Amino acid sequence: MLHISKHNLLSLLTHASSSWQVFCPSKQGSTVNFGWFEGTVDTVAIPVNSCKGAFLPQTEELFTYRGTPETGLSLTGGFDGQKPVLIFFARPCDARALTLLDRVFLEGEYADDRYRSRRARSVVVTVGCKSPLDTCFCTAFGIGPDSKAGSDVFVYEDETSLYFEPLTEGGAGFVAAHLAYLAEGGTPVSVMEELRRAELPLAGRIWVEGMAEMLDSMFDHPVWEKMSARCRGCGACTYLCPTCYCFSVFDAPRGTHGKRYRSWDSCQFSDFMLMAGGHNPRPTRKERVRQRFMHKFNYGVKRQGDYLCVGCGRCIRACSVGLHAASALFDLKEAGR
Amino acid sequence: MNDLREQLKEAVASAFSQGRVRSFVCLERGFYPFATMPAILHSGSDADRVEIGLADAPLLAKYLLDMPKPAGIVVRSCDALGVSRLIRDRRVKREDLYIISISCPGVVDTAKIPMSMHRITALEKAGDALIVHTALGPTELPWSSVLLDRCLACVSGAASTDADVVLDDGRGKPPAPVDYSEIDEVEHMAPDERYAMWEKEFAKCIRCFACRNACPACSCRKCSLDLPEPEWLSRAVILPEQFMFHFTRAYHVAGRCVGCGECERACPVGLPLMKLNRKFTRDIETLFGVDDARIPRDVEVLGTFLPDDPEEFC
Amino acid sequence: MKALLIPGLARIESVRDETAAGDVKTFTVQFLDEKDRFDYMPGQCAMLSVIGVGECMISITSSPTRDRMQFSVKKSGRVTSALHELEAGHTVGVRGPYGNGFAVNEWRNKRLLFIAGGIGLAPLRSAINYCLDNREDYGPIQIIYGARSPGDLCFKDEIFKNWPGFPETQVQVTVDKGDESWNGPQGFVPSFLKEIAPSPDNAVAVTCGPPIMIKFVLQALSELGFGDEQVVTTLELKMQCGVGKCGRCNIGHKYVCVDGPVFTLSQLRALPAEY
Amino acid sequence: MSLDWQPKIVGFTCNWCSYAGADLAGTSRMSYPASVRIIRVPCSGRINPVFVIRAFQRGADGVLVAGCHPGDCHYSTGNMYARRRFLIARRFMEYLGMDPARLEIHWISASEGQKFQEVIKNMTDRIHAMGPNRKMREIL
Repeated sequence: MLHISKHNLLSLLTHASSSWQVFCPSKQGSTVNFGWFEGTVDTVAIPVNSCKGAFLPQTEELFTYRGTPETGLSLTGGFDGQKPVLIFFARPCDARALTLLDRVFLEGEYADDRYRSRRARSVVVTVGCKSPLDTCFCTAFGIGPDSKAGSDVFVYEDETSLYFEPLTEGGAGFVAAHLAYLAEGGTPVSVMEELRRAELPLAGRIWVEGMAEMLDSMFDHPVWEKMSARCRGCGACTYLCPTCYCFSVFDAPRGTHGKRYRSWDSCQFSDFMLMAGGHNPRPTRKERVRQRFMHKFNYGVKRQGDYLCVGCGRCIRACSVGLHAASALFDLKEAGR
Repeated sequence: MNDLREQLKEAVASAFSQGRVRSFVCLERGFYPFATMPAILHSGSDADRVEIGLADAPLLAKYLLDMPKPAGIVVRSCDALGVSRLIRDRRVKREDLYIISISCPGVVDTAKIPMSMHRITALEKAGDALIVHTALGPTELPWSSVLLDRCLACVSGAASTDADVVLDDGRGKPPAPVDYSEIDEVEHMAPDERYAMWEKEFAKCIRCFACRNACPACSCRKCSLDLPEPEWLSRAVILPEQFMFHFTRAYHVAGRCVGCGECERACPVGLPLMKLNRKFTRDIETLFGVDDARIPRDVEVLGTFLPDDPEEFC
Repeated sequence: MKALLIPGLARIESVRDETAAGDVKTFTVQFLDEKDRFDYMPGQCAMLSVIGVGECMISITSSPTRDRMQFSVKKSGRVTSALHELEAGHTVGVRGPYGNGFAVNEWRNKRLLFIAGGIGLAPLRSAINYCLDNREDYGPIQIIYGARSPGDLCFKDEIFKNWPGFPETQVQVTVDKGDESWNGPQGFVPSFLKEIAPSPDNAVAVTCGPPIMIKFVLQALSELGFGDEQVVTTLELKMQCGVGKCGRCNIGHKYVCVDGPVFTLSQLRALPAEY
Repeated sequence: MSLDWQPKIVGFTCNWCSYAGADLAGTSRMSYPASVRIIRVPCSGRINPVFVIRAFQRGADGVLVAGCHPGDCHYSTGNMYARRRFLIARRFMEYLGMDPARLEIHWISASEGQKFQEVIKNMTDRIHAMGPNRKMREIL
């Protein structure tokens, strides 16, 4: 297998960044976050945010306009010619989450042109998870430390080196373009074995089998009231979630010109569904928390054919009051018995 | 510690049985058995769920806003300041509250337990140490090395006296003065360096409003930042708007921040929000001769003035 | 590939005040660039932009059988208020068509009952004109319409002059409270409907209006013997994208923007009551 | 920076003193740089420091806040509150990395047309020397 010494990783990425937009984890102040490569990379920590921002940026311009409705308008806002995206060091949960986002943005009658153009030529390099955190429960969703779904290259990490296993044509292309940095030989057998054996401490407590069907009859269950009582109504869980994708569209007028943007939005915000006339179908935190988890564990299954959760545990780390996918799955299971 | 918990359970149960409260906010065991989370109780029979909160204990004051009154609350001294804040901001009435104050030895921040010690099964305080139980056996860490940042500027570990029931086991953490050296560091930077530092920090902000929603001084029913019109803050998460947001948030709580640090604890991306809040706190203390600006007062620092306030403008 | 969220620019050809209070206006628009023009079916919607203010989802009130696209808009929020400020010759953005529209092909040879309140006639108007323009394909058409006051009635030319002139077409209008000029029926739409008591035989009932009206109309229809499959309504929820991506307008796992806005009552009964 | 670059200064002036002072400068034909755009507010106590940030965001190179002299407020004490606020707000802006020289606060009475003229002249010169503000600035 082709491999690279960890010392040389930075030079590989620096080289890669001339023809790719590299999205990787790096230390930012007190945390490790995914972001565009700026000369540093952190291959150890699991970033607090997900890599969805590489394809669905938190804020992006849809167009710039000049003029006014009264005097006439012109819109400009082409979107092309960008370098392809390289996700460098997704985790198996991240890679799998991208395949779920693909179902939302690429399938059906309306594909999203911006998402598609970023995603089309992207390469996702995923590293096997040797030390899952206390918050990891990907195995509940059929993912594991060595899962390859959604990845173009899979990387095995031992003490000194990273071993590259290309999985797709795109992945092979990426590896081929960086042969100068890679040495031939060796198979990280023990790492492979370690990944197969890696245990997730939460695995025994989380159970999703039959959850979607069970929730069909739980829309009016009192458990939602109980779960949502502690919710603070912020959007941390949704913004850091690798499979949440809701957005809003808004204008920023500046006299006779301006922009239209789209930005992430969160179903946990009170005005998410507030209509012009003042009607709000989800007026309290109960409805909003229910929407979040029903979307993940019931609506998503009906619409996208799978749970919209990959067990990455980011909401567990994000929530300051312990209301997250794992606690929800646990509470719902108890309530649905 | 257990004694305190037993006393607390009893006090909560009797608040219900005496008809003093219709609801009670306290901590209960979280999804992770060693951490706690907020619980809103509606009957005395739930009092068994009450926990003291050794680790990752959220502050509870703000839950009072939406609870059926009269409402009960269990507070540590830092949380008591938040309650006091809400009372002075006329969000809740003191006579609608039933306050049980407890002493507090500090609260563990599980994020400060080294990664290598994960797979925690239980946490235990033993004297000046935290014992972390994992599958591999117990490890001792110095108590002071694992406390939440807010405990490092503890207003008082003793139970607050403005309470209907005071439960103090005498093991409260000694108060610690606010350490302003972090503020000094920032002030000593060159302006461009300072700007670059904040730019980098604010670039991480995802605008989830966890800080605002956790803050006992941010208690408006409808935040002006959520209004589409006038648009004080656009939804665009771009740097100028990040400065706008963080300036507005910090300025809005200037003179009212109780220093509880719950904003910083709630921030999922680790922004040093107290570095912003404390800058105001310190300037208010030095410019207006206020002693410990964290303590809520009947008259807001920025809701009043003195004729001989410093005159820098001409 | 067509950009998903970018509107085409259109010129407002005319603006017509529908109501005495001026809170409902009908805008006739023409795309500036032929490539932005789109075909649509009755009951479908489009995202209407006042560039610099925002977008909102508005049902297309014109029938595809007529040559100009029209939107009737009630002034209620930020965008619709801005739209009301615009005049003929001004520019708006339009993208669409969105939503499923009415199943006009399944309605062939059936008796059609349209029940609308206030601005709720706007989406039905598209279907009504479509069916009238293909008159021979459909059975008798009965239109029951109500508004708060005579001044609040929309499309007066059509309800009083044009539509009743078609064969086998009946228009019955009520107002909650009349004035000195009004000598027609008074009362709420649901009770008016019960008085008229149309037969459910081989009929489809299509209703749109304020939520409270819809609620009681649905009750009245089932009292009259209409089955859930025979009753059709069109819904409105907050929308940002119109294409099932922004995650906002869902009722259960259905999105109003792509799976609706038109639902049969039996479809609605299978969904959580969160709208 | 081009040679003929002129700074943009947003001046928030209170209705009763400073705006009148600016007016007096005008009617007395005292010339001052056209760099200043005046926004009249009822009282310096109305000026939320957030306005200042917004001005910088939307292209101001300098911001002037002006009100009645302490003791002379039309509403008796509005400017005293403003003084407290801007004492801390300006320090905070500096803490975030803004150059405090870009925000000036002055007490200008209705009779001080000349003072208004001097303030604008001096401020324009200083900011001209500093160059355009790029911090917190929106590119749109």
